[in-house]
Amino acid sequence: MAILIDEHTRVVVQGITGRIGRFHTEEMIDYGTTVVAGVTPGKGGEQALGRPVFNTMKDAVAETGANASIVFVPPPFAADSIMEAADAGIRFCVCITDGIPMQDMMRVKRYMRRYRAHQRMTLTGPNCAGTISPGQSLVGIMPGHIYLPGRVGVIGRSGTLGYEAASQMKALGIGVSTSVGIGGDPVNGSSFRDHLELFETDPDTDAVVMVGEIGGPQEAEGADYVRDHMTKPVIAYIAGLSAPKGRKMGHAGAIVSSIGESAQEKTKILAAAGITVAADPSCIGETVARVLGEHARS
Amino acid sequence: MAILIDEHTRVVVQGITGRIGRFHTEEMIDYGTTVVAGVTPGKGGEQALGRPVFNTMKDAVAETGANASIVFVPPPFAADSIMEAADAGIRFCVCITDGIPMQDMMRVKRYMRRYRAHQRMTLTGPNCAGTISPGQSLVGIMPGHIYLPGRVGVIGRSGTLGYEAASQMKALGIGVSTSVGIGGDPVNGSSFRDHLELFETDPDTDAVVMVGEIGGPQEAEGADYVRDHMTKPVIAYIAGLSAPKGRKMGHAGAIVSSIGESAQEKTKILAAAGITVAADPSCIGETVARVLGEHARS
Amino acid sequence: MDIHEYQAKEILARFGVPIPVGGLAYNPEQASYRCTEIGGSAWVVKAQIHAGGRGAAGGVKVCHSDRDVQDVANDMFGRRLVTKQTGPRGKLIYRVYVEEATDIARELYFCIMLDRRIERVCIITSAEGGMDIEELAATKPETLVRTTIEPAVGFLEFQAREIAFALGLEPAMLAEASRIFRRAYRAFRDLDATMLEINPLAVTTKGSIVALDAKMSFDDNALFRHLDISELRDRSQEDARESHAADRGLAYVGLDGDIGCMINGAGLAMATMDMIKVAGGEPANFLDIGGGASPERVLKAFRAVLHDTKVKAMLINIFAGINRCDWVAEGIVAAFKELDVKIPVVVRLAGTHVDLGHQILRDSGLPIITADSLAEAAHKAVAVVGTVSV
Amino acid sequence: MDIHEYQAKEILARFGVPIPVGGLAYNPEQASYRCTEIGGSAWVVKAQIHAGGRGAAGGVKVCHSDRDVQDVANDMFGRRLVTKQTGPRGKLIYRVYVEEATDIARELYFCIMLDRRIERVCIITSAEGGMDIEELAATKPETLVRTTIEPAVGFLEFQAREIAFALGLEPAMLAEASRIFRRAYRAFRDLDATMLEINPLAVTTKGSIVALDAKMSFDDNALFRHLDISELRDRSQEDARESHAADRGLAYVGLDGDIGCMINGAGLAMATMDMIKVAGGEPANFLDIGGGASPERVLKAFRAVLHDTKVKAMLINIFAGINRCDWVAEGIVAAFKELDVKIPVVVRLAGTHVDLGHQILRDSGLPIITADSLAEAAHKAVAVVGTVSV
Repeated sequence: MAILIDEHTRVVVQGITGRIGRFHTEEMIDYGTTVVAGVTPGKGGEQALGRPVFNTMKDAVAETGANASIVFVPPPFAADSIMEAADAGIRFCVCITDGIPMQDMMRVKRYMRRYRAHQRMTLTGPNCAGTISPGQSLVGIMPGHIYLPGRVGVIGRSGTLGYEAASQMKALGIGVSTSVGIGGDPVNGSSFRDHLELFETDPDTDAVVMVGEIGGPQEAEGADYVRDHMTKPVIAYIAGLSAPKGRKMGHAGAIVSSIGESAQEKTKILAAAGITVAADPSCIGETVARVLGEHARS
Repeated sequence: MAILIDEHTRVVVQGITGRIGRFHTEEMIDYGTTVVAGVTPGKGGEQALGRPVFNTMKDAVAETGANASIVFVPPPFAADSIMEAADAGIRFCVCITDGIPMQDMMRVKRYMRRYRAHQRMTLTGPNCAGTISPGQSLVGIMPGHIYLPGRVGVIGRSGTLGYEAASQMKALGIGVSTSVGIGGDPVNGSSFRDHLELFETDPDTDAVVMVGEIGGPQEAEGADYVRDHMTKPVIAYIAGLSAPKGRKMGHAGAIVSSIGESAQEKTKILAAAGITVAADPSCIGETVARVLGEHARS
Repeated sequence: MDIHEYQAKEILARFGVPIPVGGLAYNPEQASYRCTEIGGSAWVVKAQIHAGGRGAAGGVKVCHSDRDVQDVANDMFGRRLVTKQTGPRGKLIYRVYVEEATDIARELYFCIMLDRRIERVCIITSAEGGMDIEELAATKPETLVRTTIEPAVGFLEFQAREIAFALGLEPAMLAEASRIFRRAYRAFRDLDATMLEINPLAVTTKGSIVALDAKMSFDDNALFRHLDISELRDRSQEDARESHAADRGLAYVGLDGDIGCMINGAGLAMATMDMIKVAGGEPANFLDIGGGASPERVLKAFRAVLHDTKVKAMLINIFAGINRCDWVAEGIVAAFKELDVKIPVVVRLAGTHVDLGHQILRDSGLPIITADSLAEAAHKAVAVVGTVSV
Repeated sequence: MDIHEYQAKEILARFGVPIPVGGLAYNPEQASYRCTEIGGSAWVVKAQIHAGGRGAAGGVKVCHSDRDVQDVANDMFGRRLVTKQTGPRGKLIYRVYVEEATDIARELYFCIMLDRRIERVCIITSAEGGMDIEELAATKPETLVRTTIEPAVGFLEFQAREIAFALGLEPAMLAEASRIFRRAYRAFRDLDATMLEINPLAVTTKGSIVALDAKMSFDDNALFRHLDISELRDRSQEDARESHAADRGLAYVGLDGDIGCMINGAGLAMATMDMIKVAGGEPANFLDIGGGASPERVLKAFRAVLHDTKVKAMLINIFAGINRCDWVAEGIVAAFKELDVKIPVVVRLAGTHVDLGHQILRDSGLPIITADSLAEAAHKAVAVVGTVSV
């Protein structure tokens, strides 16, 4: 089954006619994702990569039954596009766009709260690599071939570090049920905790890998959830053990300033919650294999 | 028991040091209401009518355990005072102030939605006469002596028309469990429907009287609830049968413009929902008596 | 509070919504002078009154020379224009607005208002402008598009785009159209409007968008923070009786019957009027004297009611809560002394100090008819009017 | 993006927050002239650098004559001021701000920032101003008062009042104080700030309130809508290596080690740096070359890394998703040709077209050290640095 996306997911691409949108749409189609439409205001009626282009998300959903979307819209307009997706009834939205103002994202989150929890769209990102349920659907910009289909869930903030984790796992024959990129911005659509919940109830996931970073409270919140509610084993790695305090490391979210936000502190918090933390980034795969092995024996 | 307020209600008066606030506080105390404090920013530490005055609602609640408030603050500041009450943990707030801008009230309602439903403050008004549970507590500006304690709930938009209804009932020996004034403004804190729900589950209420007016959708919404959920008999009167369309009759809310908002139309909607509608304002009491009689016999 | 078309347009222009070039005139000469000022070869002369339906009633005329403009304006000034929204008395024209004629390709409908059902602002538009909303709703309901504004975030760009597409605007006009919609919304929100209607919102033959006609109403309760808007009030467009009463802090609505009413509380006032109707009479007004009815206030209310010469009898119904019946009775007695009250007056008092109130009325020796209930009061008032009119 | 104190104060003043009278100076003569302009008999000369802790470090001086101001300014100009926030290199002083001395009765602390835990803006205040927030949190945590802003409605009046009372302000100052708090919030919100700190917010002996020191940071992602703020950028206060890289669209953070890094993706970059540490080395920088790494971009990144003369070896770690390893390899080969690369370079490629990438590197005949895994790459880089430094 996987979480968030599977072979029934019907994707509309917001900003399909842009250079980047078009490129990744092609990649997604190649992977086997069911891309049903694109949206570019003013280009309704055209075709892109053999898919119909609509002026509005409402039109796209009404005509194609899309239930997921991916946003490649430039930063000044991206927040609006996310809200448009929510309003059109999209259930899962991946925002790739990097550089959305923080206040815009606060507005987006405020807006999404107008929907009742069970009708609310799940947003991942912005500034993320997307989500993949290997062998079923890829809604994002990751190289699909590095993920082996399997039974381990992955949640990560960073794109390429997530690839690193997936390829270490693949090298050891460990497959992924779904890999979710939540993005590196300080205010983002969904958190480790949100997806840990989904993985916990997913019958096709046996264990979960959290790939975190310095900065922000989301890893610690995830740890709370693991401690109090998770029955499945969780493995984690936190990047940034060598990062100096108060410096912004590429991701807007990765600034260490508050108490409990350094990689060392996070590692401690995670370990205290019963999560197995990989000692360094080269042994994420091995750690997952070890934990899966122990779990299988117990 | 009554609804909303009873002998355990501890009231703080927002704007206690103003002329009108002071006057009605005295009346409430005379009636037996437990007024525990007043709030006037900048007058914290003073006394008013033997009650301590605080600078903020949070202080007042912390020091006196108040759980209800009544707002006599002038229109430009009243919306802020309501939000302050909500933020301080007040569970029931009566806003007497008349003349609050509509957008301010929309903001208040937006603000109150930040609290989960079961923690949310119930607001009646603005521009209402208040609420009384006869013999227990009066949080408002009504003359207490016209209400006989009893087992009929009353919900009304207008102050004096509510008095008229209560006194017709008293003349026939019919008492009131709680009488709630919801106010005459287009955007108000709570509706007929909200209080119908409370009365339906109140073991000490046998029947409910709705005193409505032309304009707005609230009577029709109440009728929907009565039709679908009420087991107790409901009696109603709608004022404004003689009102011309499109004219504003004193209450900002009482403007007939949309379909289904005239008194005639509302009367029909209410009757269709199984509500007994009094033919004219002089026979509200008699109608209640008749319905109670029929109900007792059946 | 309502304002004139030209005032609404000036406000819209201030917020960046395009309007045709135009100018106001207080007399025919000014109107004709506006033509030179505006330039071009065709102008529209529009009577400025607080009511819609002006076109059908002859309040909007296209002219092709300044001479023509002067004649048309001359015909308009001083007339009372009767439209389907004014009532039979019509509204006085004492200002006209002259603007350049627009080459219209399409007429759209655009309106922002409060939806009381959901307590949110909504925007209603139609690709079929020009006719009014009631007519649109009746004849072309499928063209109406409704957008709800979430107060936490305001009017969003995608919503503005959705409207533009629903109106069938060309992609080339998309950006401009959504800007215009959002600016109009900003005017509505920033100025505490209760209604903003642009009808028609015109697409010109050159592909630009202009507000050809505009109507705005404002929240009276919010005028304290918009003094500039308060100043736009035009008393000539109001019922003289109502302005008179409002100036005295009374809520008054003039009606066509002959029984003058003075009641405390809007709901009770409406109920009393209903009761008069049930008893077979016709109320001359709605009058709510409000909460703290001092003798002075009662006197003012008397003046407001008697100001209407149609009134043949008066019904006073006071349910004293904050009030005290003795104060009200004193006010009534004082009014009889102060004013030359020639018509029958029926008084019903209830509530606080009702006995004392009755005592004062009795002791005054004045020919006041008292009643103990709402029904009795209405029936007595109707009865005395019957006597008077015969 | 950070700005100077005087710029933050000008912004606050524009939003109606009172600040002392003052003026900027680029040289000692200007500084002394400001005294005449400002008037009075005592002035404060404040070094303008992007860092706190200036007072303790000698960057803020009170003077009692214009001569004195000139001397103090003379001492400051051209110096690098080292405070506990600047790091050991300090920050260059090339502007000073001269302002009237304020008679302070009380110093308060006021700060607006994002609380990432609840994703809301919050306001933190303390009745004990003057010292910085870390010190306050450590020594007087009970004085810190925290107010959360509900984004749907903004900063409310009652919250501003609660803060004023919590700060122990007199009732007479209440209205003024809440106005100031709300204006500061408006500046924060309207300009997409990420932090606004007024410390101290001073109560003067005359009972008025002024922002004595102010610090603002802005959301880089929102600068597109605030061109005037973008213009306040002061490169003299930034790490030259970082500005250089940022101008080339690269995310670069300078560090103190000797292994230059070039990685795609922030998370992988941090992980690689962690791995270097695990292997016993020290990274010279954080450098994320981003998504679409064209050969040109790789060349630019090479330049940025080599710009730092401390770098003794380079580690390139690319996990190609959007990228293709062959492009990256071409970029590396081109950089070797274009630049005079004298230090050892370790390259780890993974992902799309990895074989092709390795092929290109091999075929180039360049002395490039390749690695198949992150661990191998880090260990090799550390090993070659060990060789070099001996």
